Amino acid sequence: MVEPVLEISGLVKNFGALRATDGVTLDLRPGEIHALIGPNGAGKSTLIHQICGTLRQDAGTIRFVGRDVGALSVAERAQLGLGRTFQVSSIAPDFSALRNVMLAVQAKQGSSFRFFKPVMLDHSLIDTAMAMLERVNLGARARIPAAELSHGERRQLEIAMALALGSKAFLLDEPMAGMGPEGSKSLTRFLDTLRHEAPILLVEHDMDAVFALADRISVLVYGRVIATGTVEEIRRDPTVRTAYLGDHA
Amino acid sequence: MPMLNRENLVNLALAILLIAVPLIANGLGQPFYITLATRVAILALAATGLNLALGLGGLVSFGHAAFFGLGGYVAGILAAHNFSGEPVIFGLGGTNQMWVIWVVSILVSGIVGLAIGAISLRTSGVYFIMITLAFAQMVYYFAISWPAYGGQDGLSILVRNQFPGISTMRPLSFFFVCYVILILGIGLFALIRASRFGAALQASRQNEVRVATVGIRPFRIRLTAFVISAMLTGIAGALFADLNRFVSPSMLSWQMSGELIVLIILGGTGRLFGPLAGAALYVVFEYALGGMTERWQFFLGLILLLVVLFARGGLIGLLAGKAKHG
Amino acid sequence: MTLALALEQLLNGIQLGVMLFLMAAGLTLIFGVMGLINLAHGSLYMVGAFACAAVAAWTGSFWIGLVASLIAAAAAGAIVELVVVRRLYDRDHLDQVLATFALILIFSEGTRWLFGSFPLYLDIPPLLQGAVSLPGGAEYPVYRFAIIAVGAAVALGLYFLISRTRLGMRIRAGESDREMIGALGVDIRTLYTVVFALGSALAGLAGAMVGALQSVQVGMGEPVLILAFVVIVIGGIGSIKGALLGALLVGIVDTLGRLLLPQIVGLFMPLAQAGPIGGAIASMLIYVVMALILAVKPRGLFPAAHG
Amino acid sequence: MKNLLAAATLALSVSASGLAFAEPLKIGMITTLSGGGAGLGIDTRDGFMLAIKNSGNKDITVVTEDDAQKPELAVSIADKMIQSDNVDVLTGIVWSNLLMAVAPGAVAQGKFYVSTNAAPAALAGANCNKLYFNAAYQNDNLHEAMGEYANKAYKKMFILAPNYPAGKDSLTGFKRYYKGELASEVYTQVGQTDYAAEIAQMRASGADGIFVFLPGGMGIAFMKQFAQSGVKIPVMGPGFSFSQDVLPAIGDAALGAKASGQWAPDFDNEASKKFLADFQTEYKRLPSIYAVQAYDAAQLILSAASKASVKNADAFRAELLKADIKSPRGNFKFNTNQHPIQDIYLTEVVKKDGVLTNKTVEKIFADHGDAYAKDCKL
Repeated sequence: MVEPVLEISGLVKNFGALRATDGVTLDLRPGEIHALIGPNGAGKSTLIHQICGTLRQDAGTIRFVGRDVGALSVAERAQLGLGRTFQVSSIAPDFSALRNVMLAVQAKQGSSFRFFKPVMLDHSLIDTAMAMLERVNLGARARIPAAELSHGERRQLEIAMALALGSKAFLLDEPMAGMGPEGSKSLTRFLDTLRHEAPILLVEHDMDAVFALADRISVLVYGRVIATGTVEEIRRDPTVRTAYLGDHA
Repeated sequence: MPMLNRENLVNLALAILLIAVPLIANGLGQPFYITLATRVAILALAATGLNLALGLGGLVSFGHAAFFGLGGYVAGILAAHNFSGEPVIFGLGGTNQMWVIWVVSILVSGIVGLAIGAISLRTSGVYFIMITLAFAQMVYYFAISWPAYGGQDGLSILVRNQFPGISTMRPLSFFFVCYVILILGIGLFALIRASRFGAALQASRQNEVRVATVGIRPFRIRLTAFVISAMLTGIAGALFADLNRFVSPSMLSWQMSGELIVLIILGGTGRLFGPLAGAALYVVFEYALGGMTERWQFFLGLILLLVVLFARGGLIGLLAGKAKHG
Repeated sequence: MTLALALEQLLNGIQLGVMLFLMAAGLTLIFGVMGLINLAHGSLYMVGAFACAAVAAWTGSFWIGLVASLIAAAAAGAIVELVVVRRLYDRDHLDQVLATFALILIFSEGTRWLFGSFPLYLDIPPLLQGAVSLPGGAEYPVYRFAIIAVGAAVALGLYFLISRTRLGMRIRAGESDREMIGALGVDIRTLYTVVFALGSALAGLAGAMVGALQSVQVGMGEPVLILAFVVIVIGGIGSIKGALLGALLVGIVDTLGRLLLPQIVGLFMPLAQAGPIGGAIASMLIYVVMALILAVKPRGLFPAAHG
Repeated sequence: MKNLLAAATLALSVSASGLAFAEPLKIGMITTLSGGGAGLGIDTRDGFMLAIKNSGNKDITVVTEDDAQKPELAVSIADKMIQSDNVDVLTGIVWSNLLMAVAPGAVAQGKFYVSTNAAPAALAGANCNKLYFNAAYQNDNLHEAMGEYANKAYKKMFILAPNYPAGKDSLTGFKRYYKGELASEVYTQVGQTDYAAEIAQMRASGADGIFVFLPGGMGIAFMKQFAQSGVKIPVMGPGFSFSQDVLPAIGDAALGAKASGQWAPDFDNEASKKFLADFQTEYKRLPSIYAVQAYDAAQLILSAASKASVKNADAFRAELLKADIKSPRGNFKFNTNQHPIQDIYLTEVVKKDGVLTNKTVEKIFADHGDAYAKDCKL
């Protein structure tokens, strides 16, 4: 069996008396899209925070590309190749789209402690960044300040930044949120190709997208994974149907 | 490539104006205006240092007077020891050579900046403002109470320190020394702003989480920026002490920290020539209003308030329009 | 050191702490509810002291002066809020620092314009003159006991105000979620003005009470302001409880530091040198304490919900 | 050159004929007119201008600027006055730290400086200067007088001053003459406003007398708090602690306090009576010691200017040194270091016609100079 890229086991996080993450175990294998679904308040955000490193778990382990990353900072995990997009797009608003991606490229290239060479004369940065923008179809918008990009374009920009990092896994937090039907469709097509780059842990409410893309689905309810399986297995799972999909079925 | 857009034109005009005023004043036999222009250049350098942390990095340091004053005390203490012939520390004597003083003040403010930054940057927002203020107060009270170097009375530099080949006691020569360092300082600011480091620094002001998410540690970036910022402000302090031939704890006071911030805001936050524009404006206000009325601080307050409330881009913003980010 | 001296110094530390609490409570309340950092808080302290001194000189009664100080400081606060501060809520801290720094200049010179440059006279009311005996042979001024009592009363009053009244409920709502309280139909602009005036009145009260002990002069607010900031940063900005404990901590540390440090240094060198050096360290002490606390707890001892 | 010669000839003829020497003289006054210490600067300015006005001398112009008690600003103003306004004489600075920033530079640029108050030891000894005069005292004088006075009545003194050079000079000066035992020597923070901790130490110290040097607001705060503390030990200090600028703000708490001074409003000499009457007519308040010092500084400059041209530094200096004035202080002459030799008195705070003021008790020192003059080689 192939070694998973991301492997989470027995993860626990308490907020006072509330157990927000209750022994979560899941993994992400090469080439797959693994969707994480669950009702609001199921603890998806808390889980993502722990995977990225903004929150520290109380118990359990997180392994990424063969290393225990549970004690590493956000930046260190990112350096190992954990590419992430946010539920609400997170970009540097005053920078152009290009400079946003260039930031990721320079981080990938290693050193931000270079003080004298102007980045706008640094073709190794600009060319790589432009290539990433082209891949997400933002090439024409490269010089626009990120704050002026549309909602969907910011999503694309975030993905371009994750690509530029040479990510070994993508962690996408509700990429479809706030997208119109057209946008969702084209993003779905794009994500389908993205899986060849690196596996994707997809947190998503849009069931059409999930069912269209996911190789496997895990269902999170009250901080627990109540089921993991293929799309068909999840569709048929009685516990999932009552706990979560009831209103859909 | 620097293009001749409006901001660059304004900047160029400012740079020329700053050098033209003392030259004309010299021709007219009005050396005081040279002194005034030197003051502008030095304050602009100090504020350029702060602008690196505050304008680019969004680090509102309310304690940069600590570095300004430390630079000043380096100049004062080294000159005093040079005069008395007693060693400063470990058998090393004082000096009256400006370039040695500059190197030492850069080192001293850099080291102190590293210590203050390492603790202060663990906090953010108001806490950062307040903890930097507290550190500056600590240095201030230390300087006031420590008996060795004049305490509250300060320390006089009897003869302005020397620079090889230049008669520093001549106002115009000393102005040129300060002007060159200011331009170098502004150049350094421009280089850093355009560099990879500058990109990471500005990005961490705009969105700290984003920076961490691409794998850059904001803390290290900020700490480095804070230290460079402290160094620039420190060397300005050394020049300021030489201008006045005097250094006292009031260079370390919290009002001084406030004034440095004021200079940046008056000129335009994060703008390359903002500190210079702000310093020029401030010194002119102080001089012109001070000549007109004893209540000049009242009117200075009013003007400041109006600028903050209604003219957020500062002078550069007014003249050159909104800042552009590539 | 005798027991009497220790007791007296402890009371002094508490009294200083209580006074700082009056300042810090207003600052922290304003920050907690409106997210505003107000450097001009020390000016409102000065306004209270001047109002009290001027009215007391005019009427001959300290008590009328005290009432006047509350009214004057609250009114000055309300005007400042309506004219200036209201425009700063959406701004970053930098703009707030700058604008309120400008207000200090305006207040200081304006006060000098009105009252001249000489310190004003303000005496302790006859009722609170003199000292009472303490166990161990020491005496302690009645007026300082009164300050401690007023501080304790204000702390209790604030506690009830915030936990038991409608206004308090709105303040708490404002602290936890600024948008929500607007949605609840509370007139948020009025609420902000009221909170600002309340904080200002507390500063004015502190100024008036301290004015009777010290000198009523322009610039009297700034040293207290910086100490008050130290207090709220130690306590956790936005937390009234933090402000109270932070104030007492600062008051006691500062007082005892001034007493003990010269003596400790005196163990190593002669008195004439130990005095200045011990004094130098004592004057830095509270800032050292603050730096240590923030190094371990970057958001203070009692971090508020946001900030 | 021609002009100079002409001026010299004119000078000779004028002195010979005994007429007033009429040559324009420009005085730059830098003093504190805003901020916490403004009261002192205003008295300085008013006392100085009173003498100028009384002289009726139209050839003298005074430019006045506010230093806001900031050394950097004072230096900048001094530069402007010297380089741009072309003043001949500088004066007016209240604070030692500002004086140390301005005076050495001013005399280095060939200008006279006549101090109306600040008199740091650093400028009285080896670093004295021909162009630097002090019309007030030397910083240590009033403290020395209190040390001398304390010898008479007290055996164990508690002494206290702010932790800055003038404070240390103060206690050094006191100890130079005081021979008894010290209960304690305490340095407080500059600008400190609460003295509860120090008062508690005084109570516990077993001292029989207290000497405090706390100028301005610090003194006001201390005296008010001391009066409330129930501590009954007598308090004394140098004149500034109970000077006219702070007495109204201290109130009755100051009654009975002993101080040293070169002048008090009850001085029984013609010059003093005239000064007091003129000052009260002009400004509707009692003058402080700062006003007297500035008044004398102006008289000194006026007297020198009437006999010599300021362009001739040596002659002008010689005239200044003669101190040919009628000082409200009575005896007044210059020492070799160009600081005063004068009488110093013990005063006591009393209430006269409902106004607090200082009453002369006795003379402590006659013709008192300072300890640094011997190091001054002029």
